[in-house]
Amino acid sequence: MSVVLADLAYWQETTIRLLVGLIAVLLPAGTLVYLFLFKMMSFMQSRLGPMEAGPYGSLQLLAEVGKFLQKEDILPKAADRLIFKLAPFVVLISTFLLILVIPAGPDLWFIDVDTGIFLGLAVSSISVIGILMAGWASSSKYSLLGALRATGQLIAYELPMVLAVVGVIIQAGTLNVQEIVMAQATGEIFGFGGIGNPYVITQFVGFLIFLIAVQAELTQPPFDMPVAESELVTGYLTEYSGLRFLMFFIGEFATAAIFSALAATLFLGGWYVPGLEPTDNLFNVIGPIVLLGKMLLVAFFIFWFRFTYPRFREDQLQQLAWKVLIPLSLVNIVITGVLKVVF
Amino acid sequence: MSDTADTKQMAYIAAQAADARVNLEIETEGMTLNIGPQHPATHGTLRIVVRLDGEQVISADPLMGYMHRGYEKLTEVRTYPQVTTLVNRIDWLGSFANEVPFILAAEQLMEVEAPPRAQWIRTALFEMSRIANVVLFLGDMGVQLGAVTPVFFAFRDREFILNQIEAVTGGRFHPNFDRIGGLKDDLPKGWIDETRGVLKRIRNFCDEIETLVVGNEIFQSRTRNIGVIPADIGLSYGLSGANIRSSGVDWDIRRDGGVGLVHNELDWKVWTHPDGDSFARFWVRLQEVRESCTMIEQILDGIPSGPVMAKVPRIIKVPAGEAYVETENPLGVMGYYVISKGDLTPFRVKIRSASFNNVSITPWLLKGVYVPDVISILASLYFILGDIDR
Amino acid sequence: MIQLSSHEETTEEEIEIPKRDDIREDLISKLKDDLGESLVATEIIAEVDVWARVTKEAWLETAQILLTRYNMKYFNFLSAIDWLPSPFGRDMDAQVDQPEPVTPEEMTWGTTGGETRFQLLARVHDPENHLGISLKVDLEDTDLSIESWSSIYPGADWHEREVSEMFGITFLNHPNPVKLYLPGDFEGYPMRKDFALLARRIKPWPGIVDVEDMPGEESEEDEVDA
Amino acid sequence: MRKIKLPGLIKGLGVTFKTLVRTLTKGSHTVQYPRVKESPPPRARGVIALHEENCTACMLCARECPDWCIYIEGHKYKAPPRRPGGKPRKKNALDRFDIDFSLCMFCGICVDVCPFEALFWTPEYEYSELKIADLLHDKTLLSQWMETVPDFEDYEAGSEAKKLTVPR
Repeated sequence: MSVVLADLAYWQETTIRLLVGLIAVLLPAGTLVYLFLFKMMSFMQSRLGPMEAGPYGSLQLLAEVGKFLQKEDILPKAADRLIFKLAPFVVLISTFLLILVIPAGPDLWFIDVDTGIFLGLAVSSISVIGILMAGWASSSKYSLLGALRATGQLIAYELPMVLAVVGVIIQAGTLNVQEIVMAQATGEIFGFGGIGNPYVITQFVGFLIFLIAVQAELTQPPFDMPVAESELVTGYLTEYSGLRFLMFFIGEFATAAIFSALAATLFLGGWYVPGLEPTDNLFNVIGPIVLLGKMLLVAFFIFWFRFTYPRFREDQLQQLAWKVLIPLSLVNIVITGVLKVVF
Repeated sequence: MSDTADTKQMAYIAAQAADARVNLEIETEGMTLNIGPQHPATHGTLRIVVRLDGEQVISADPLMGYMHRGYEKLTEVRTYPQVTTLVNRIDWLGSFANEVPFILAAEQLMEVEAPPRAQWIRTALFEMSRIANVVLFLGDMGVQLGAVTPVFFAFRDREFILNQIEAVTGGRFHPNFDRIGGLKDDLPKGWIDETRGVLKRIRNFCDEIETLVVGNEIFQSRTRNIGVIPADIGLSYGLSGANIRSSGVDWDIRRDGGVGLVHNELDWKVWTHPDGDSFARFWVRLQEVRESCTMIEQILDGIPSGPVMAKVPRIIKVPAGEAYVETENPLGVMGYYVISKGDLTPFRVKIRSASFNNVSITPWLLKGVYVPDVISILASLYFILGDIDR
Repeated sequence: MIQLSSHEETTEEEIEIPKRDDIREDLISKLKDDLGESLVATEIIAEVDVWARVTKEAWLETAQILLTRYNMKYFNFLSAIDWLPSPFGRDMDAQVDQPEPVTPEEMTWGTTGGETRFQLLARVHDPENHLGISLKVDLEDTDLSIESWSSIYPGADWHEREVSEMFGITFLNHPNPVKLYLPGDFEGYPMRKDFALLARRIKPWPGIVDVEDMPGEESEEDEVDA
Repeated sequence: MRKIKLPGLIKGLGVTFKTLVRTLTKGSHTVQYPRVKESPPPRARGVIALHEENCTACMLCARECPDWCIYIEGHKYKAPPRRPGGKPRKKNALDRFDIDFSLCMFCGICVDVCPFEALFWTPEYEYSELKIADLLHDKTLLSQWMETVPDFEDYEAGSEAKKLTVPR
């Protein structure tokens, strides 16, 4: 994008960046909601899901958004008004910041920083603050419990996620996301370079840990304790309605989309498809589509787990994180490091 | 219920109590959480006030009455045929089963007996209402633990059972089909064959649930050794049905002294489980659905021909006397203590509903568990609000 | 388990003999030994059910004995009966809001008889031998209180709370004597017979109307063609 | 062949995936209601139909109704004699027959007790109203439901029940 935008005025560039950013957040989020939440879930439950709005219910999302916009914006009397109103924005900000680091083609990116992946994982944690704000400000016990659970959970799962990525970083030898993609595109597995080196093969354990951690990070079942409907009503979302709830909702699914994209970028080769030269200008056109496809593949698994599994208990979740995932990812790092030195 | 598990539970409770004491000593303030009356997990309007320390329950106090409809009072002004329209709203998921014990009690007082064909069809419908009821439990338990899919499977397959019940009785939820001295009507043509097909679906559903829920390691870790009820305590609280059978008590009224239904002429098995935890309660119910399918299949093969109604007067006056009849309903033992004074209406009807007793153990059971387990224990006890509040 | 006596075995017409129920007879005779004077009345319907009425003082003791000596581990239910004939009847002719209460008929009692308006009714069960017994106890109008069973059968807790709010009977030594169903400030005892069922009072019975002659036409014949 | 024991987590995924494929290939179990309608069985208790000619305003249904939701008014009149020269017969005329479906709990007692075959169940179920007062169905509306009353079904083998016919 930087190349394309080189000879535009600053305000034009900013406007385009803003629009592309909005599309990049909302389009995958909408796709996920329609494709998985509406349709796949319905099919897995022997029903059709929304069918009335648009062909095959494809415009249902617009109807939903319209519905949320019409709803009364309820502010609990005892709520901390400022923080209550601010919380959804904080969650959304984290989502928007996260998209910055993911490249969609050899020249398509928002920012190109050398510590890209580090930045991405760091900003993804901002949402915890938003959730904690929401839970605290709602002045509801369910919200508070949900927010505290969310905090505990996100802290616990941030760690295995980062550690799982460390394996990739060691193998790629860089923190720059674009270069990680390039490393996968040009790499070879034990001398065979036909399909590049998507790290899902060499970093399979890391990929699994990353997926589980993402699942928990997104508070999707089986790790949905923070919103656990049957226990905490909807956790930190309990007191939210209308537009503010919609923002949380967008934040949730946009984050799901972006984390899937991140997983696709780190482990499945990102915008690259084997057989073509990675610097080919063609990728600036098909790159986003390839990335979207790979993202959907990862998201399919995330949502498949979501619709199949019951949830853990909070203590079981913590045990899984600290006793299984973190040791496992440490072992993974050690092995990766050793192999890196050997080969 | 083995001794070791019992001691474990006791030790667990003692440890929790000690923890709670320590925490109180260092003056952490507890929190009171109102679960209900409107809460996604209470399927109805049960309210549980739990006192929490962190996420651990110090004490739980269920409050009911949000749905009390005063059926015991209402029966006193309704004629015997009118009472069945009331009582099938007690446990609305297995409503035909609610009518049966009342009708049997009235029959016992009137000293009439339904003709064999009526008894067989009655038993078939009785078991079908059990399936309709428990199938929903099997799905609902998943949803309480956060798995959304099983409940849709349950609704999907329960529909077929309800269709079959509707084809005979005319009502999906409130059949009002049982009459003193027999049944309102006979089976429609083709029903038996259709029901066989439906039972296959139910068995298939049971298999699906077995892989999707029972076999799931997360489900097991959430339910095993959670909410353990020792047999003796369960009995003294009056727990019944699958709740007590999953504590290892081999007691099923259908087999042991049930009157008026033909279970004893069928070949079936009473399932028990030694553990007494949430998982056992789920597992026993799953097996019971399968067993019900077996029973209905045998009934379909063996329905005798004949009339479905004994000779009873058109205006029913039940002779003075008292009778208590209980049956093994989907939720547990349901009984009616009917006092008649020879009038058109009963003088007093005491409705002994299963859920009321089953839930009365919760203050004991919920001590020291975590909030998520409150939900899973309540779900595994399986109550219907109408059955608690009557 | 039932041992027929030699007298019955030799009788020709076995159908004529009233059925004997040795298990329940046995239970009652043992109870008589254990409770003595406290056992006021008993009744057996052969192979169906058995009732016993005890004195108020022996209420708690009866539960203890049944639990420990007769293996009646299973608590079935506990309730009460108001034997007052309803002053309102079936409320079928309630045309006005507050009709004069009908003079109550004489009070009659059911199985095992009775002496007072309120009786407590409880049932316990032996889950191994499949034998249940219904127990009754008289409660004087002047003193509607009785020992709580909840120390022996914890399950009686809720049942007693229900009875206490519905009939106004006090249970002594109850661990948590608060209302179960009704709101805390509810007045009156709904299950008592003299508590009017308002749902039946606020609306006239549609069945009260009868088909009558048009005004001006006198009725000549009684029969009506279908 | 020895079956490899898969973890339950993975087998569970199989169940949902199978259902996904089945729904995609064989269609769903649900129907799109206002466009596709399921037909309830003939015995289904949807709404009560009144065969007005048979009703004698005997009040039995109104009296047996547990909810008190049937309102009947009638009067007596003298019908012309059957045979010339005979006495005029006295008959009941039905002035009003209302069923309040907002109160009705669909128990079917009125249909059962009717001695003159004037009341019937029909499986028709689409009669919801926006105002609760509109659920009071009067004589005319109840008679219109008569068209939707299906014939009684045959009985299953071994039955001794007599099949009734619906008066048309």
